[in-house]
Amino acid sequence: MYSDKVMEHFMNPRNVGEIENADGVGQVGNAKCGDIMKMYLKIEDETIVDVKFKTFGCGSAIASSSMATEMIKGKTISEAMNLSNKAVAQALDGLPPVKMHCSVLAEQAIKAALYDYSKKYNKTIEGLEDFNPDDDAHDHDHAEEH
Amino acid sequence: MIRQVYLDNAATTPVKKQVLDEMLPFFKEKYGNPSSIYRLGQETRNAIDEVREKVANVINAKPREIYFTAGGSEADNWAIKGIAFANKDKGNHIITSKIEHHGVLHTCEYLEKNGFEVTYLDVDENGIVNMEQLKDSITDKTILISIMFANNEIGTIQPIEEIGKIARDNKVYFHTDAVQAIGNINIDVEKLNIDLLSMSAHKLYGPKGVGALYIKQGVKIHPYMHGGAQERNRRAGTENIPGIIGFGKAIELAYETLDEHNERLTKLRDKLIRDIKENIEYVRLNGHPDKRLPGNVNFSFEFIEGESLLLSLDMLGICASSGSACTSGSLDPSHVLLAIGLPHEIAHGSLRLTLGDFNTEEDVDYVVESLIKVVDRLRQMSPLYENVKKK
Amino acid sequence: MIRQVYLDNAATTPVKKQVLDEMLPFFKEKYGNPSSIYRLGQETRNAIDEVREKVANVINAKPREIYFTAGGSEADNWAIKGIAFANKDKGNHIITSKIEHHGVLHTCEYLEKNGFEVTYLDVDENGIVNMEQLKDSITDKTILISIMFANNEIGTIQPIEEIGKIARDNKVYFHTDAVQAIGNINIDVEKLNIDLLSMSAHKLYGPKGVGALYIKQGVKIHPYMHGGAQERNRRAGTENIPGIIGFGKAIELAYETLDEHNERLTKLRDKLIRDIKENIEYVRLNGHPDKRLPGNVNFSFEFIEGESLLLSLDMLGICASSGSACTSGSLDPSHVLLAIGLPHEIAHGSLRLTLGDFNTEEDVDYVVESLIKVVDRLRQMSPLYENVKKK
Ligand SMILES: Cc1ncc(COP(=O)(O)O)c(C=O)c1O
Ligand SMILES: Cc1ncc(COP(=O)(O)O)c(C=O)c1O
Ligand code: FES
Ligand code: FES
Repeated sequence: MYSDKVMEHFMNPRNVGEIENADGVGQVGNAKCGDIMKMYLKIEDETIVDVKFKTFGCGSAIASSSMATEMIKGKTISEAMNLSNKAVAQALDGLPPVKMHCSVLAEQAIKAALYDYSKKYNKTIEGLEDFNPDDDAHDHDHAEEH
Repeated sequence: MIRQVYLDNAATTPVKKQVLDEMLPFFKEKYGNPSSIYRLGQETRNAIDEVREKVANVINAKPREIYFTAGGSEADNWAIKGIAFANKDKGNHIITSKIEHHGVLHTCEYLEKNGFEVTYLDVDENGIVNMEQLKDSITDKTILISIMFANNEIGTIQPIEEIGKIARDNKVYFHTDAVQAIGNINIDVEKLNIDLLSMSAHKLYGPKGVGALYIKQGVKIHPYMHGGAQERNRRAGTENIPGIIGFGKAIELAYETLDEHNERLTKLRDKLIRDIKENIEYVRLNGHPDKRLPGNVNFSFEFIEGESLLLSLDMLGICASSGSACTSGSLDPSHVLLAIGLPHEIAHGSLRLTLGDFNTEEDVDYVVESLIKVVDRLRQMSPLYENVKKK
Repeated sequence: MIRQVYLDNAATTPVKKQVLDEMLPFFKEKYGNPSSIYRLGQETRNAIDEVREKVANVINAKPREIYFTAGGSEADNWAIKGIAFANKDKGNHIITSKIEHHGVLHTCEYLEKNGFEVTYLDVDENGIVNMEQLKDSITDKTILISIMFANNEIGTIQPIEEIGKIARDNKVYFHTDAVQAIGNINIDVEKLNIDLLSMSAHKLYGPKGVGALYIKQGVKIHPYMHGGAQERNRRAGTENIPGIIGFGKAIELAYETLDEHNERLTKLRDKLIRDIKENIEYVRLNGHPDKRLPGNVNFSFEFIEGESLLLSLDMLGICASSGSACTSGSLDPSHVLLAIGLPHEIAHGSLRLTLGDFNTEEDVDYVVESLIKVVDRLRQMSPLYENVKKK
């Protein structure tokens, strides 16, 4: 069902944990739906110098969190803003169609953490003008017809 | 190689050697079509009629009341649609429960779209159907009560005799999905007043793709498969001979060793339950404490999600199942766990471990040991657990 | 021991060794439920999806258009009821032929009792469906044409491409029961414009109790079995894994060796036809002289009755089948033989001999030799023959 890459990130997730006094924290998802993703960012000079996550969710949610954190670590804010869920899924050698939303969650968690950062430090981040951290990003994608 | 521990015997079981051995001659040598009059055909006809007798004896029915099907789902579909369409002049109301297998539930939903009304009975926190609600739901339009014998997820065994009595007193047909019960429980359809009963071979060490529906003589029901005259004109299609033979051997073995099987599994089950409770905190046993299938264990592990639990166990060679919807990418977790009142987030973190005849005490020890590690690792990753620790 | 000659390959076939060998690991070792996420389950899921691809390739369909069933009868029932109930808002008229298998005919009769109208097309003396009548029967209420690819009794092959074209031109769904055709004929569902096609494994040296329905993408059809999410939510029930694997191997073998198989059987068939005609008088070949399945021989022997013919042949080790109703204790002989215009008394005396991959030229010689004796003996006993001789 899952690629070796997904399983590898699931079994050995990178960047698990919390950051004390993080510059930005974002949480998306809903325990009711079985998935919550929480991201912590440490930002210096517009650059993400550290990132950690905690995830309650399925294998692909955990693997997506792990991969997404790896992909933005050391990158600038605008580079992180450009990370799409498709890029995360691709970096994992693909996700099953019904699991694509787990990668959406990862993209949304990063945006939520950046949004928190922008509020905390009173900065504007291009692309977050219309961002609503309370939006339910959770549109489970049924690729199969019923 | 890592240890392999199969703990998903409620999903399906391996075929036992004695069962396969019995099936083998029917593929290449005894392949005659039972509808043929030559000896090669009569031979297979006699062979399946012997199985019919065996199955009938096990549940105290008559051989002519046993109809072979392609499995439990077909038996459920046939029983419910067959009764509904054949008795719609009498009424259009069906009563079932919220914790039925999808084979029953989705069939009832289909009927709802086609002019029938269905009452889905509540269950209590242990999964026992509400008897008062059952009695109150019966109207003069009620034609069928369909309540499963034992639940596939939480193992709860229903008060079937009581339900049978209510059905009889109200002159309503009573169907029970006994797919999980057969091979674990002594069943007497006469005593329990059962009119229709679904079985499946692959849950009791028989082959996949074969099962049976018991239909009490005199019950008014439509055929489900139209065509040839097989199964007394009620279920067309060339018979799955090797499958039926395997089913026969499997059910025979199961009932020859029933007491032994139940004693062994109950002991393993209770050890597994005890060891999990003693070694892992924030857990909840789902299902009835003792009115429960001998091999069924179902726990919720708070703060973690079922699929990641399953995947982690799989990496350690353990096969299990969960009530999480994440395994299928849908939103709602198991309807059974919701019906017994679990909140969504707890239902998502549930794990079903079902023991079978091939499991040992060492398997149980290995699973508990593995669970301790896996649950801890996943909780360390969980933002929900973080909050608990902080309190 | 007497020679054993199996000449009822249209009724069912033995499972080939290579087929059984492929199935065996799936009983005791690879027994995982394909709906499970652990590797033991994913392994069987992949295995059946490979078969899905094989079957799709053979008929030039997409893998997602292949749905496994419990055999040909289920495929026929599903196709016809599924289309009927899903499209009843569009119309309630179905067109089929008088020579369909009972899996189609009895399903249509069931629908007639439930608000549908069915036209049963005539066939000519060779069993070919009347094309003019087909065109004339189509109304704006017609939702389905169901015409079999090749007939099981007389072997006649229908002009499927022409029928497909008529269906397409009139925007009516086209189902074909290809249970007898699969393994004998190259089929391209795209080219032939087929929307639904029924198959069964046990007619091509695969196991009994498994088959498939091809459903073209976009066709509006109800599921037949409600329950679990198997087969893309359209056919519930734990998959018959070993059966599906066997079906896959059988269809693969059949199409790898199709030309060889057809050449061999056609030669044997034509020899059998010639030898019977040359050695026995008052006989009539039923079915089309050349648009005919490679293994099918169907003769009427005047003045005698089918069952006594079969029993006599059985005593000589020969398995065959007849169009006589006496085998089933009913009064009317085969509906197919009546439809091609045979008088009742001739239809009663008909014999079907269907050759398969295990038959040899010696088998044919033995059968002809035996038939000469048996037919003569029965005619000597027949009051009808007496009259003829007197003339
Ligand atoms: C309670 C119950 N009913 C019905 C079924 C369906 O049986 P089958 O898979 O043989 O169609 C199952 C198992 O899948 C079951 O556990
Ligand atoms: C033309 C035809 N259709 C359907 C069937 C039914 O197939 P099954 O026996 O697999 O249900 C048969 C054979 O019995 C057949 O010959
Ligand atoms: S977290 Fe629910 S499907 Fe991924
Ligand atoms: S002669 Fe006996 S059934 Fe026809």
